[in-house]
Amino acid sequence: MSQSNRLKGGLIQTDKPLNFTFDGKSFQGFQGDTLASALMANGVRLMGRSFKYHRPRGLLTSGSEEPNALMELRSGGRQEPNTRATVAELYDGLSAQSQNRWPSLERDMMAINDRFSTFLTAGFYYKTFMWPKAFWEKLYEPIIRKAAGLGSLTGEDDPDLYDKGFLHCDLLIIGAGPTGLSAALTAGRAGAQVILADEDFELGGRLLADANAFESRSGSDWISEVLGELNALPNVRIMPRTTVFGSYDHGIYGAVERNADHLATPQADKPRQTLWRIYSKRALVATGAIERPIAFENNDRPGIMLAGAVRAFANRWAATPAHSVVVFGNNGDAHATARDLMAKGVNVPAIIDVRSDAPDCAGTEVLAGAQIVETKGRLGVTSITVRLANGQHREIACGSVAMSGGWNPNLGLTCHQRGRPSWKEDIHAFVPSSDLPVGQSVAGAAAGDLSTHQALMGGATKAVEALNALGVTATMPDLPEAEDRPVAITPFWHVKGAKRAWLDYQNDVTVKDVKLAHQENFTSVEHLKRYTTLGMATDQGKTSNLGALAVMAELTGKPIPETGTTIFRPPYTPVAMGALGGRAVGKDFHPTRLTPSHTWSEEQGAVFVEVGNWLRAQWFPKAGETHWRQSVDREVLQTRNSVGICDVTTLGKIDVQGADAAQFLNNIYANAFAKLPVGKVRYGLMLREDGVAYDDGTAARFADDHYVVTTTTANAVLVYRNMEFARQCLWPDLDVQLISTTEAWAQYAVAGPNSRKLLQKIVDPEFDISNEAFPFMGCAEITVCGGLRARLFRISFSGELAYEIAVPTRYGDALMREMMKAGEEFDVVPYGTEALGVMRIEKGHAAGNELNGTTSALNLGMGRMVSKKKDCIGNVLSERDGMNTEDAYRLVGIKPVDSSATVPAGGHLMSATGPVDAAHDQGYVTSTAYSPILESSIGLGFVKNGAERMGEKLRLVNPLEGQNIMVEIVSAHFVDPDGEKLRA
Amino acid sequence: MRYSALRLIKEAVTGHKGWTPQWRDVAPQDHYDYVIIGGGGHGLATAYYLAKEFGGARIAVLEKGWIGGGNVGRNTTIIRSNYLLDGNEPFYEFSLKLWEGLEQDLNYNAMVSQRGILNLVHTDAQRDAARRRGNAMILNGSDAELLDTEGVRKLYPFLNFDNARFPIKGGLLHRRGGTVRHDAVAWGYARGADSRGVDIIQNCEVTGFRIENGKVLGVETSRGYIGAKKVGVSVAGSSSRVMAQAGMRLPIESHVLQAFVSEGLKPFIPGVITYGAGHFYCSQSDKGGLVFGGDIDMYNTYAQRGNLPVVEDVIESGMSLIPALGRARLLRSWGGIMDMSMDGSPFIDKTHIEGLYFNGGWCYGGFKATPAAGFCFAHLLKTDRPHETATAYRLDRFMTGHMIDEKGQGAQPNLH
Amino acid sequence: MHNLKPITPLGGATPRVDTIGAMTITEVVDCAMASVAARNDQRDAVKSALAGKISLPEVGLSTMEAPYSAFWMGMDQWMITAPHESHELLAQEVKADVGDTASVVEQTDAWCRFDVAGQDLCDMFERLCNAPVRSMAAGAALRGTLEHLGVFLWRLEDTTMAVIAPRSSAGSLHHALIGAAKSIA
Amino acid sequence: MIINHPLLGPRDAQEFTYLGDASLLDRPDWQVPDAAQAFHDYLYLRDNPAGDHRELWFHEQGDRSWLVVTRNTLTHEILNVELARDVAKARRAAQ
Repeated sequence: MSQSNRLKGGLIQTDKPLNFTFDGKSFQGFQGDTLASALMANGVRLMGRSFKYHRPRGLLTSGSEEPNALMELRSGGRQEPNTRATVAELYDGLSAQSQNRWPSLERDMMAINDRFSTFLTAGFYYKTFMWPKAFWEKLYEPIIRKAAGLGSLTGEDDPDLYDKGFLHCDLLIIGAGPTGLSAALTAGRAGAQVILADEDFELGGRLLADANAFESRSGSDWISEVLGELNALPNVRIMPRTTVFGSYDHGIYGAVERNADHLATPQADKPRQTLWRIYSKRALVATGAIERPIAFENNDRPGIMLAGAVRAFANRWAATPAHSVVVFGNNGDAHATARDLMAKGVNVPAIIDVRSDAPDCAGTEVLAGAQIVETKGRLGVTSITVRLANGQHREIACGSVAMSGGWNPNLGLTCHQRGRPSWKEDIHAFVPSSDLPVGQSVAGAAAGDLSTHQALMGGATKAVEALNALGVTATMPDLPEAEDRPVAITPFWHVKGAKRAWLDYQNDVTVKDVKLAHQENFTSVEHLKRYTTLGMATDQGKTSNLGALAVMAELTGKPIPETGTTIFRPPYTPVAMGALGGRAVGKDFHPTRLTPSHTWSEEQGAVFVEVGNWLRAQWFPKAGETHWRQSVDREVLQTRNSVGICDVTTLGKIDVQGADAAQFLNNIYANAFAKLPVGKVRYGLMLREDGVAYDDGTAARFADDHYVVTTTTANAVLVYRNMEFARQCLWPDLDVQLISTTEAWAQYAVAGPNSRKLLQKIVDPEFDISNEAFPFMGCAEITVCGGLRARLFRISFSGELAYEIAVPTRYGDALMREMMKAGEEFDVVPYGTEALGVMRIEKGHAAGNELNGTTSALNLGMGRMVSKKKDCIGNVLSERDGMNTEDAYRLVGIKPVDSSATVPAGGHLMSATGPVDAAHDQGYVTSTAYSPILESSIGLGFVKNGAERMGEKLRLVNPLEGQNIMVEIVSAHFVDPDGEKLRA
Repeated sequence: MRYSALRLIKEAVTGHKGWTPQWRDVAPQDHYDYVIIGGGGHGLATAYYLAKEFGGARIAVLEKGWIGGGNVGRNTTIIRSNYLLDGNEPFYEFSLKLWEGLEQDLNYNAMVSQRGILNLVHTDAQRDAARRRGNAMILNGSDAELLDTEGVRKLYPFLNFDNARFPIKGGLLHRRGGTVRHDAVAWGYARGADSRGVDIIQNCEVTGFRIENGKVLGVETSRGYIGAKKVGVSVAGSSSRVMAQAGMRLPIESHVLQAFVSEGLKPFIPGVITYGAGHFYCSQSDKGGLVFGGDIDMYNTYAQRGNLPVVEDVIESGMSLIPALGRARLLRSWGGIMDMSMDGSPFIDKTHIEGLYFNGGWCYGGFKATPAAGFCFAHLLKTDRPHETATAYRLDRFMTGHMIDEKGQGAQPNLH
Repeated sequence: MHNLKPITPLGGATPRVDTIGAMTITEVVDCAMASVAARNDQRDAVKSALAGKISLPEVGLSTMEAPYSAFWMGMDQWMITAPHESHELLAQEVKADVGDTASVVEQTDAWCRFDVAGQDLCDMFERLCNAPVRSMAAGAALRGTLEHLGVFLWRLEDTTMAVIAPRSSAGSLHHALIGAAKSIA
Repeated sequence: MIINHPLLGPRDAQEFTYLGDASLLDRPDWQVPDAAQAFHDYLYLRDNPAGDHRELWFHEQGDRSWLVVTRNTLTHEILNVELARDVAKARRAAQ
């Protein structure tokens, strides 16, 4: 088929042909075409199927409000469902498929639904499918689900890149029709920072679609003049292919720029789309208006379109849906379509105008006071039946109906912050009311000013006002003489007596459905929408909501504005999720934090694990080790028997200085800190104000006015934040300064009986780190390796004689290598987080699994640490009765009676002989490990009154995995309970 | 009128002329035995169970707008009983059991669909926590299965297994969890309550309480004074506002939770999945839309709308879990106001004012609780005793130190 | 002198330089940093104590008086920088100047720094962060977020921006910078 | 949202961490006889107004100052922004 419906003229470039396919069939269009205009030019009317009844569907509109012509574009990971052909820019090689039909668009078996439409009324499913009970999920729902949806995803990963960015401007102008262009000209000349965004690839809006907007010049001529000037202004950013989709607080707008959707694939390393967050001081909504259909019998056949859309196809794209087009309307604007079509040589057999006083139109017959009462044509309209003013019927053959029920201002962005529009009687439509988002104004057709003259003037006037409010002087530009026809409209929503007259084309909501909703008391507009699914399709009711509202108003006897409007919600048009995801996908979902020994660990073949955003070495497999347990057991044993090294840089480190630093720590820790001597470290427990323990760590005192606090890896940010809160908000008079030094220092735990010997080879000889000179819980600023500044702490998480040593991070890699070399003679081993975990469980140290946000100091066995003699966060509320019951959880050790059994973390404890159910729960296991020292699986857990139950046997159940074993409650300190090793 | 396939056929052939209003619009009477404030899911369910289970009283539901217009009409439709703590799990399991018989009970197809809900785990610690939770669920009579990575892959092959920042290490599967057609829940309860004589009064805003000598006598409304023996407040995001009229301050903040739906897609996601490494959960409706959500917007608000950063956060999470989502489009976003409590758990309790009862603090867990919350609140209103599955939901629990803190976040409502 | 060999934030022995289109992204390691926070009511004292070295800038600004520079970090808090090679012990040096009027903390290795230079600087940064890059004058310094990272942005010149981010995230930051540079190249 | 920081000017709310009601500045005296009740009311009870709300925001990704922001919870309009430390100091001085 050659382009049988192509007309002369238009804004397409006929010297640039483009080949494309639709459902496997090859076609040709031109640069400047949309997929819709190219299909139309090729005589294709059938483009889709409706959702519920699978009725044949063709184009209704020429823009982003299109409900019918939805297609899948591209294939594989790039397959994009539900693409509106009206906004898909044609490119060479484009391949589109129809969707929601089987086996083909022409012969869709699901169209059988249409035969049963009398049963499938609004909400029918709420009234049936209830018996037998099991059948809903087994039978009915699977059938319904199979039919659900429109287009499909392939499930393959989207291969394209998406960018996100931020723009700032004085004035954001949304829409580049006559209103937006005139505003941009005004603001651009005034020197303001202007962004002009339009969803279309061609700027000009309705000027591109209307032949006679200006009195004495062509629209495109003026557009290029204006764009020429704007392009030359450095303060104006013109953004075609950019949909401003949402209005958010304080002048922030969301916009998506389609950088590469007009190409077969994006260029390498370039984004397919970009999400822009536009920070505007002022915004002007110049989004025009959307035409509304008229509901009449079988008004949904392909070829029945909005009149303005037919006009746009003819004028801009030189395409016509048919060679014979009937116009049906209730307003003067519909006549313009007839005139433009005739000027392009399209036959217009008649204008059917419901107004009894409709004016004549040269070149065609105007049937005043007439209505369309029936249409024919299985896959596209072939004829209509008209009821004339005198009651007689006349059948008119045609390939298309161009209908117009009037124009609705395009309100979306004006209502995103829950503003309610108001009713404008002269155009019979809702217009924005005064409760606009802050900084926003509206002009042109979007404000209900429908003539070109009003658009130009409105745009410029509102731009001047917006800039004046910012203190920028702007003046009105010279604007061309433009048409200023008054809106001549008689409200007309639906032809009475129709059996099936569509309101929502995609979701198949008809006038009858609205009547049924009313009958069943779903009269609130929100009930109407939810009960009938009106306006819930991909077009969000842009062409359907008002018509349904008008029908409901008729039924309730209330005026339309009292009947209400549904709420406009972002996005204005559907936005690709990829654009909202941006670059934060795959491995880049979150930043990755690497430890100072990362490179070295990689060289050792370490297995890494995600700990928050950090990657930490989990264990270091050696040749011959086939199971992670072998590596971990080895690391534990070698550490406990000699010495091991672990990168603990990830622990939070907060530098606390100031004259009142000691007092400050006293306030934020549950235990006392004021009297900690310089050169000493103390374990500290932090409570939330509700008395629950939330973090622990150490504080080392380097000077009277200088501490370094450590936190757990997970809570580093939270603790730092809370300390700032305490400093600025709770004790603002204290002299304290805080800063994080987590990343400034590479810190390693050196643990095991030979740790001192190893460190003595590293630490410069002038520093005595003997047990006497540098006892347990000591800290000092030292130098290592011949003069590098370092910090040494004698603290232990493993229960061994142990130290933590810190150097400036850039030297962390080198220090690790030096220590490994120095430790060769002791058979030093690097250990990862698994071995770290095993050793802390063996030692009975609480960690994240125990500090789970519900456990108090009492639960953790540290109740006595909470000072009652000072003001500290959490001590008052920790005394509440419910947190101090006799059977309160206590941290205990758990050992299987049969040492070959494995203790599951997350298992629940029951009495040895009693019932196994929630009511008899005695506690739960928090952390488990295999202890190579004890040669047994062990665990930590919380048991009711556990401190008094040492030696008791309990039943540990894990019904989730079918486990049920006997365990013994023991001290949590499995190894070295008296701490002799630590102090050795 | 009873609904059935037969009835549908009969109406179809007679032009659907016989369908009657699903509930009546009535004018308020002067006095009721029970006035329920709030015509959302909870309020309507409360009225329904009061009328059905505890019989014989004069009951009114007062709704300031249109029924079902609050969170029951703007949630992500998930039902589940996968809670950890003793104070919660029996209640939610009771609720799930009520869901399982709801349609037959109400004679209304709310499309209760037990498609399974899968909580993904990404770390060993998460797996430990999932095991503890799964065991608690089973010990409370619910169901749970612990899946490994391969088990997850079988159900959801298109998740990001190979290039993930936070690899999927398994998941806790709760097969009886699923989704429900949310609006239908409100309408079904409304219809059921209405047919048992409950007056559902729309466009009737409560503007004050009449309280004398520590006892509530009735409520002032935009449609005049209405006397009541007992008043139950069940107004979700408006809890603080309404209870302030009775002079009470609550351990509640109001926050907005955004929810999202994609364009309709052919079946893609069979059940409900929640991401353990980002803020994202998702299911697919019977119409084909992906219904998803994530975190709240973090600041106190009564504006039923959110901001872009959370939209991005949720979709970044979604994209990182399901890379194929890039080609699907976001169709609509909306926001509901959540009554976030100080420990993330709700209240069903008497107040210190005689005759005034409170049901609230549901955070974003209110929808799944609808049947049990209605049942238990009705039980409390009728008997003055908490239902056995709702004994922990006391207003004074922060004074006594009996918090029910599933997430372990403490008195920070926006983190629950 | 110790013999420990430093590595760069990206893990290399020498700093990395990437040129993409008009943009050059340089890993900067020769930058010692020390934070200075005035003790209560000592702001003026700190300023005069440091007057011989560097004048401390006002909110949102920086000062550059070779070999020292300083930028504003927060209320009564500044970051002082100097070449690492000659001022590795900058914190000690500064502390000696300010005494008890301020808390001084070595910050050198807490951060990684990339200097991004080229005429498309603004195009590149508006894809990365919400800072109003087009209105940031040379010398302006602010702290904000960039691809989920907390960073300092320091406009050294019209066409040069220093990005200073937590050192452990250097790889992720670099990846983001490269991605944005390619996007606009 | 955009918060007009008293030192830095307009900054995106994304850089901030939200805490909640500014009454959290008014931490009770731990030694009063009814301290438990006072701390309960301080920590748990909220006015939660639909209207102007004084609340604490932390400029975590900025200058790390805590701010008291007065914001309308119905419209999100921000009416006033103060440094929390100044507010807290003023209250202490007033006591």
